[in-house]
Amino acid sequence: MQWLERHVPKIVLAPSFIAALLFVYGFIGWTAWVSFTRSRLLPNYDLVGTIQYERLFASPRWEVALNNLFIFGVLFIGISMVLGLFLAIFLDQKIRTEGVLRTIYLYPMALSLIVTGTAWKWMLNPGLGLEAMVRGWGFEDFRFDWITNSDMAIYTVVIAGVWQASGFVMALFLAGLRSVDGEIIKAAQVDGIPTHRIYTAIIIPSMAPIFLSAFIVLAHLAIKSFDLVIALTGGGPGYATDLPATYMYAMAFSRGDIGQAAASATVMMIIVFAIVVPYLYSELRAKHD
Amino acid sequence: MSGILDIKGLYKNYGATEILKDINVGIDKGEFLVLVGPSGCGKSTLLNCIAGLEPISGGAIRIAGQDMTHVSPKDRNIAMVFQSYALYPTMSVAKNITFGMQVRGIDKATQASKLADVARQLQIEPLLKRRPGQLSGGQRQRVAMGRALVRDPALFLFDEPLSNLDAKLRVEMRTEIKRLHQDLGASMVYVTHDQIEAMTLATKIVVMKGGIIQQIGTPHEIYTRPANTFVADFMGSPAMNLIPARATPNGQGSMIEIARDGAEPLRLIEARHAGLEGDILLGLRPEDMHEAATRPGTPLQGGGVRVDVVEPAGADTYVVARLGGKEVTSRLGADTKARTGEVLEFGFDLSKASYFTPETGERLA
Amino acid sequence: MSGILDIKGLYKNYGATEILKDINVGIDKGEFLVLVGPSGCGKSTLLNCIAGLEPISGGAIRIAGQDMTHVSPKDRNIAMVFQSYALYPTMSVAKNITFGMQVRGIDKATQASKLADVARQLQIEPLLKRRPGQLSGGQRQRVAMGRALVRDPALFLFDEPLSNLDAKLRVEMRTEIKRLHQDLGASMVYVTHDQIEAMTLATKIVVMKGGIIQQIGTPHEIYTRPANTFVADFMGSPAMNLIPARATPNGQGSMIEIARDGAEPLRLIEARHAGLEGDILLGLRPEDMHEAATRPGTPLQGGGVRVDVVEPAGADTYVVARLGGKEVTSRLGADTKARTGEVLEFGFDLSKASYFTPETGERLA
Amino acid sequence: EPQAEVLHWWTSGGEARAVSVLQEEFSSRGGTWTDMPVAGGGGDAAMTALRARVLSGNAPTAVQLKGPAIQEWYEEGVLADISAVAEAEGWADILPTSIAGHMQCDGTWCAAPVNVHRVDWVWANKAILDEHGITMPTTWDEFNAAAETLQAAGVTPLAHGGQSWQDATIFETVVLGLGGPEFFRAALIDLDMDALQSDTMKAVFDQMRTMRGFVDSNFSGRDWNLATAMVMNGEAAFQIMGDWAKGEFLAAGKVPGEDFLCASTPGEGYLYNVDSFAMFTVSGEDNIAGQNLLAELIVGENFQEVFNLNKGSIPVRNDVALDAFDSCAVLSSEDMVATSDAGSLLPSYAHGMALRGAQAGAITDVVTAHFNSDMSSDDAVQMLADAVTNSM
Amino acid sequence: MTDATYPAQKQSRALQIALRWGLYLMLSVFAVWYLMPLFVMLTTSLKSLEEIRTGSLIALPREITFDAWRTAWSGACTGVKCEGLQPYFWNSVMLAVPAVMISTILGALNGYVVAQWQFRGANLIFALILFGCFIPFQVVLLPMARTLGLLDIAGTIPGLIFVHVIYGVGFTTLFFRNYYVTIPAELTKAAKIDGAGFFRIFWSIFLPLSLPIIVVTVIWQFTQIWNDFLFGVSFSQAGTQPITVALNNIVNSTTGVKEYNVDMAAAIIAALPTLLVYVVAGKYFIRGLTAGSVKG
Ligand SMILES: Nc1ncnc2c1ncn2[C@@H]1O[C@H](COP(=O)(O)OP(=O)(O)OP(=O)(O)O)[C@@H](O)[C@H]1O
Ligand SMILES: Nc1ncnc2c1ncn2[C@@H]1O[C@H](COP(=O)(O)OP(=O)(O)OP(=O)(O)O)[C@@H](O)[C@H]1O
Ligand SMILES: [Mg+2]
Ligand SMILES: [Mg+2]
Repeated sequence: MQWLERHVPKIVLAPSFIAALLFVYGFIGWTAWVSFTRSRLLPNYDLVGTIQYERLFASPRWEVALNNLFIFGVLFIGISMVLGLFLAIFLDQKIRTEGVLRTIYLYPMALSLIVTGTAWKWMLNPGLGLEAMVRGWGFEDFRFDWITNSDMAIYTVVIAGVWQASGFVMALFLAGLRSVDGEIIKAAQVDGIPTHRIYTAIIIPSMAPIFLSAFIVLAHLAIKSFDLVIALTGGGPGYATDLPATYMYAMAFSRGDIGQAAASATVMMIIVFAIVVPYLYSELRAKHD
Repeated sequence: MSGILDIKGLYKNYGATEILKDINVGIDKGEFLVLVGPSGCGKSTLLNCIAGLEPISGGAIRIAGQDMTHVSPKDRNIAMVFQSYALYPTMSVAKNITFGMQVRGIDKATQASKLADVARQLQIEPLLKRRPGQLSGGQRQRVAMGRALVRDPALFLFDEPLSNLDAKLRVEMRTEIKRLHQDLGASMVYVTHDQIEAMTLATKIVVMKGGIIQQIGTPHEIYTRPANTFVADFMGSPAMNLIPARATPNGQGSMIEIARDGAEPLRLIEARHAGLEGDILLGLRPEDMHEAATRPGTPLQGGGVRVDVVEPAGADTYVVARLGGKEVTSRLGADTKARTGEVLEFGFDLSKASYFTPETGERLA
Repeated sequence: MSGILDIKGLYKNYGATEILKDINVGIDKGEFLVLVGPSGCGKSTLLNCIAGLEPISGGAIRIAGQDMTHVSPKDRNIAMVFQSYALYPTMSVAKNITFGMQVRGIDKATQASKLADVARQLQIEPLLKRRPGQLSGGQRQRVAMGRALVRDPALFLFDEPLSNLDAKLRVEMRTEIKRLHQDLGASMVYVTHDQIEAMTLATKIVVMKGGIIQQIGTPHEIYTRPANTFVADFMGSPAMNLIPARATPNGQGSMIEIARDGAEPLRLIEARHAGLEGDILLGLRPEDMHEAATRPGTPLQGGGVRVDVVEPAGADTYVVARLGGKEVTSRLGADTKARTGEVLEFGFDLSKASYFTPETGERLA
Repeated sequence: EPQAEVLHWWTSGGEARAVSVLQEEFSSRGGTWTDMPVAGGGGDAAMTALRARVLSGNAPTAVQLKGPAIQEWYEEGVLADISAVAEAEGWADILPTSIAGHMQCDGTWCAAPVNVHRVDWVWANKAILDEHGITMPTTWDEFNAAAETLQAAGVTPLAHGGQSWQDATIFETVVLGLGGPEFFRAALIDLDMDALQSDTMKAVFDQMRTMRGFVDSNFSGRDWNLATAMVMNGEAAFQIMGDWAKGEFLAAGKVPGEDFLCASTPGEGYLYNVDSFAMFTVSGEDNIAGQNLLAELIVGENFQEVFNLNKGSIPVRNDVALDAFDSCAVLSSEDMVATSDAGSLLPSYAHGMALRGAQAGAITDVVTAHFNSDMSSDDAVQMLADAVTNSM
Repeated sequence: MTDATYPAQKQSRALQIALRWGLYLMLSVFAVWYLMPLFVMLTTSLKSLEEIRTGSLIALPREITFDAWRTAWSGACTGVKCEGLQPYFWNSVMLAVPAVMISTILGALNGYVVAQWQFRGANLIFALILFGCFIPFQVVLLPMARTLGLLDIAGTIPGLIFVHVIYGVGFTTLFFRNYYVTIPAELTKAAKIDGAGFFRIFWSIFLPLSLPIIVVTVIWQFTQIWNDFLFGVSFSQAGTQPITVALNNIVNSTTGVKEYNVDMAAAIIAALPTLLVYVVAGKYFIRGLTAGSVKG
């Protein structure tokens, strides 16, 4: 009984931990293994060395995908965080219509991208959407044709991505804001701290854990953004907006080249590891002193 | 109209409950107002209203001559110590204290020197790098004090700032606050439940009960001439004895008759007041009931009463006896001869007595 | 070995800092142990260790005869009031108080009656439906008390449970706690910074400093025979005067010589102790320095000293003068004749004096 | 009693109605049809689901599969043998040989063909052509000339959607048109390195660059049907797209030959996209019976006719009467017979008939990258060779 | 003498009002931005196919028709059946509700352990679980298919629930842990003294404090699961396909005729339950749940 009681926390955590070991780390290991094989339509397990990685890094399309991941990742995470935070702070100002606005900011999450992508595609299309509309108002020189421009198209993906995810980040921050002790805010007010400083210096630092949540969610979305690209640009023009996730999917499922997909997945995991682990380390470390 | 703070007809409700009712009080520059009253009487709420942290339901608040009723807290130029400390959890102690200065753009050197000063005063120098979570209760309270003390506002608001400190530190802090008040001529509103703090610090005391001000006066006035039995009972520890008695006019003064257990009533002469008649409450502080033997020279009127309880407490001994059908406490010296069950000859100092009507508790004389 | 609580060689570190060092203390059933010490000395930490809320770094804790060092808090059969209240924010006051009983499966009727009892004692009946966020500081503290008082544990742990209450309520609560202690024979460990609380409640006082126990003893021992200058200084308010003096053997006793400003040294005879010699500190409580005129009969040794400050405080007046190069405070009656700048004839009651070495502060006699 | 769970990606409108014909027929023969439609990405999503199903040991009975993918799955050892049905029905006789080849794995029959889509179509708005005095081009030079005329007149010559498969569709028609059937076979079926790096291939990329100039500036990411709508609405003159585009015209009430014109893309040859069903190894008599029945019905005359009328494609069987079909379909059918005899009936690479996924994808990557940038034809050819090598 | 920034109240009052207006303006601008695609979708869904083909895509409908909505709900073909989204709706509900509940509860418990019952290695375990959030789903598809086959829940709703719980728990744990670390440890201490055990403390003290984060978690999980396509399409079979697969079947046919109005209506219909969750759950974004709990 005593023993059981002392170990309840561990027992509670155990299933998730074991599941993670099996279904995350086990599968990562599996993927790593497959990346050293010649698997095509279905996985096979005969090792052939690093040939898949050689192919991967010889592929110009993968290079584009990686570059895009960095552009997209940085902008998407950065903008969504900032926007989400600001919206949360704004909504926290005893706004009368909070419920409505919150739902409006959140709803993009609810819509399946396979269709919203179409709507965005139209809006971003210079001939149909915003450009045409603004020109229609008489601004003949207005140009907004990023989606047709190989160099700029990735930024339209950022726009749609931010549109979809920032609302959720807002909700996350809003929950965080609501957990901050009101007395402390009062103390700061009396201390003569202007509202913006109260947020930057007192509330936001105490929400550091919530930032971690937001970051992980956004990073996850950035890395796994698949629907977004497929629906909005289909990876185009050309493969200018390809991301590792779309690359991997294409390799694994439309091209029957599972070994190649596994190699790209492994590289992706390594990148994620390199970015997330230091952050996690510092974040979880700080809680201890 | 008062100089620094002027509260007119202030009301405050939480929902349907009235917490503060028709509060009118003001202080001049350099005054030290102490708010006292039973737990839950609205002291913190009043401070919050002054600070602008709670919207008020009626009335007006002027600070330094300007109407502040609708001004946001940060523009009221006040410093406040919260009963619940409200430290910034993510900042170090030093940062907690200097943050306000930093925001105000005070230069680094001044910040550092003020911080050093305050840390010394509050004896928290070794703690400056810690987070609030790593402090003891008293240490947190001192940091909260520090945050206010580095400021130089029009008005300080202190909500029980010393309640978690040990006696020694408390005395020292009290002295610091007093010094602050005197040297800088700072104006203060101070909530405390410590009588000594109230008495030694205040230039003006406000006694509240249930959101209503009972009496405003100097510590001496409040202590010696309480406006009603509530104030009499509340201020002073142990409380003023309120002894049921009968008064009859008697020449220039009145004769006060007090029932005694198992003996005939005690008869005392009140020489100062002539008008007393009928049932009254005689208010007498424990220290105004002496052991007749120890003070033979003084103009005390004596009487023997059987002692029920003798409670030694360091320098004093509290002796409880029954008078007028009630327990009456007297504060005697540590070397008192009083013994439980024996009759002790008391000396009553009626020159310090107060008189109240039993019905409303209002002061008669 | 003690009955209810027995702490042996307890150590507690936070990281590299030692907070508690070699704590050895125990209490028997029905004892009332009061922990005192300066802010940050480790009182709350010790309570937390006893409760099992903080892992200890060394030593052992036995409760009611059983080794509890590694037992979880809920199985230690203790009740605790936290300095920081730690109320459950989403529960009503009533629920806060009954939660523990409910968890322990006590039947509804008992719960209700206990709740009613406690609410009456603590005067929080009208608040039972409120949330903690809607309470004043003192009310919260009482709810925190209530949570402990409904329990019937082997040991109560109280961490400054009355610090936010006004004097009157405080006295009443003190009485309740005392009653609880006496009627139920409950065992208690109680942290307070209130001297009177410590003195009136304790059967045993532990004085701590910097995580080390300085003295364990009855209130009377602690007050009259402090083990070192720290305890002497710490207990009693105002503190014991520690007057630098020179002692020379003198027949059956010692002669104590104290420097005076602008007059020749004061010479007093300590009749009880013969062995005193050289530089010493004479410890004398303010109440043991009398105004010679008021106590002509007692065996006081007199001497005139010029008065520096006269500070009236209700029943008492504190008079500060310089002796042995230090400020010395005496507690005189409200009707003292002392006037600033004038010389007052003091009477010193050496029968109550303590003596310490100036170097280590240890008690000599 | 026969049972079949059928995984396919014919989900909407005409397609679904078409396949429901099969379902009805299947039911009327006492079978139980369990529908498992998964649309998206030209069958990518369905393939994903299929893989998961196969790996979890729960393969569907029949799966819409086509081209070399059939052989690939066969190599994984998961396809069933339906030779018994094929032989009983005499498929070898009624199917064009090149198409029959796709249905056979190591000499046994493992899939049943459903229809033939022709990919190399040019669709045109008749009114526009008439207005500018243009006839359907028969060579790419004619096409270019016509396009230039139109462009000068302010009409977008080519309606196109900038999605990689659409780019690839144009590309293969150009390869066929400029290089001829032999070249097409060498380059896009046999992946002959010389062919891929030949001057002809450079010319193909040059033509692609030219075509890029005929497209309006908003083409990127446009759905094929919106491009079709441009032709329909007179915003553009031509579209190169498989015969499913006809469905859009017909759905809008347009009449072939009157409102719009259809013609094969310049050059000889015929690029086909044959849909088919492969049968997966399943257990249970009911399922096997279902497989056989399904195979029989799919190639059966009735289904071939009704289905293809709905779908806009033409029957795989050469013995179905085409009376009910429109003029474009008739043209398609005639061409099929002719090219089949001439040996220029070729599988479409853009629609996964010619190559395995990895190679087809590698080529498409280069084609779409070239089309959407200002890459030179020399570079494109080099890249093409590299990509194909890398995909092996 | 007094602090540097001394106020000019009259002006500050006017400023306050101006700021307030600015705030509302800003919020509205963002609202418009967020609503734009919805506007396009709504208007399109109310147009006839004819109008879409011939008119501008981004314009108000000339004539409003609800046909597309009707078709999307009960008439659109998603294969041989033309019953719209309706039949798939319940699959999704039966899948999403338990999956959200299980993963939320697990996440809450895990977060509670990691934040308030630290044991050695707890943070490491947390980090390991967390890292699972990043595994690309495409990667897990094939091995998971095999696993489901072995567990004999391939193609079933429980199988789908299982998958969603496994890959959702990383997030739910993350959310709860990061919310719970901000709750003062004194509460746990007090409850331990009161005799409450692990689960009791969780149930009575922490859950009631968790409303906002439960909302966030439910929103996230419900959205993720409801909108999931990849798992839905891979691990279902005929009869257990969720609504996204149906939506995809309506929208994503390659060579069929595109009915944008039906597509858009279908997308909005498919999103309705999620929207409902947002509206209902949103009420529990309550401020100051910890008010009055501890001082300091
Ligand atoms: N988490 C922590 N990390 C490091 N030091 C700590 C931590 N918690 C407390 N301390 C330190 O331990 C010492 C003892 O703290 P404790 O709370 O026991 O003091 P206390 O005697 O109760 O004081 P007070 O009367 O002010 O409440 C203090 O100096 C405090 O700063
Ligand atoms: N949010 C609230 N809702 C309802 N009543 C409240 C609220 N906050 C405080 N109160 C009530 O208002 C009264 C005054 O509270 P206040 O905090 O001002 O008391 P106080 O005088 O500071 O008491 P203490 O000495 O105990 O701190 C109390 O009775 C309290 O219960
Ligand atoms: Mg208060
Ligand atoms: Mg403490």
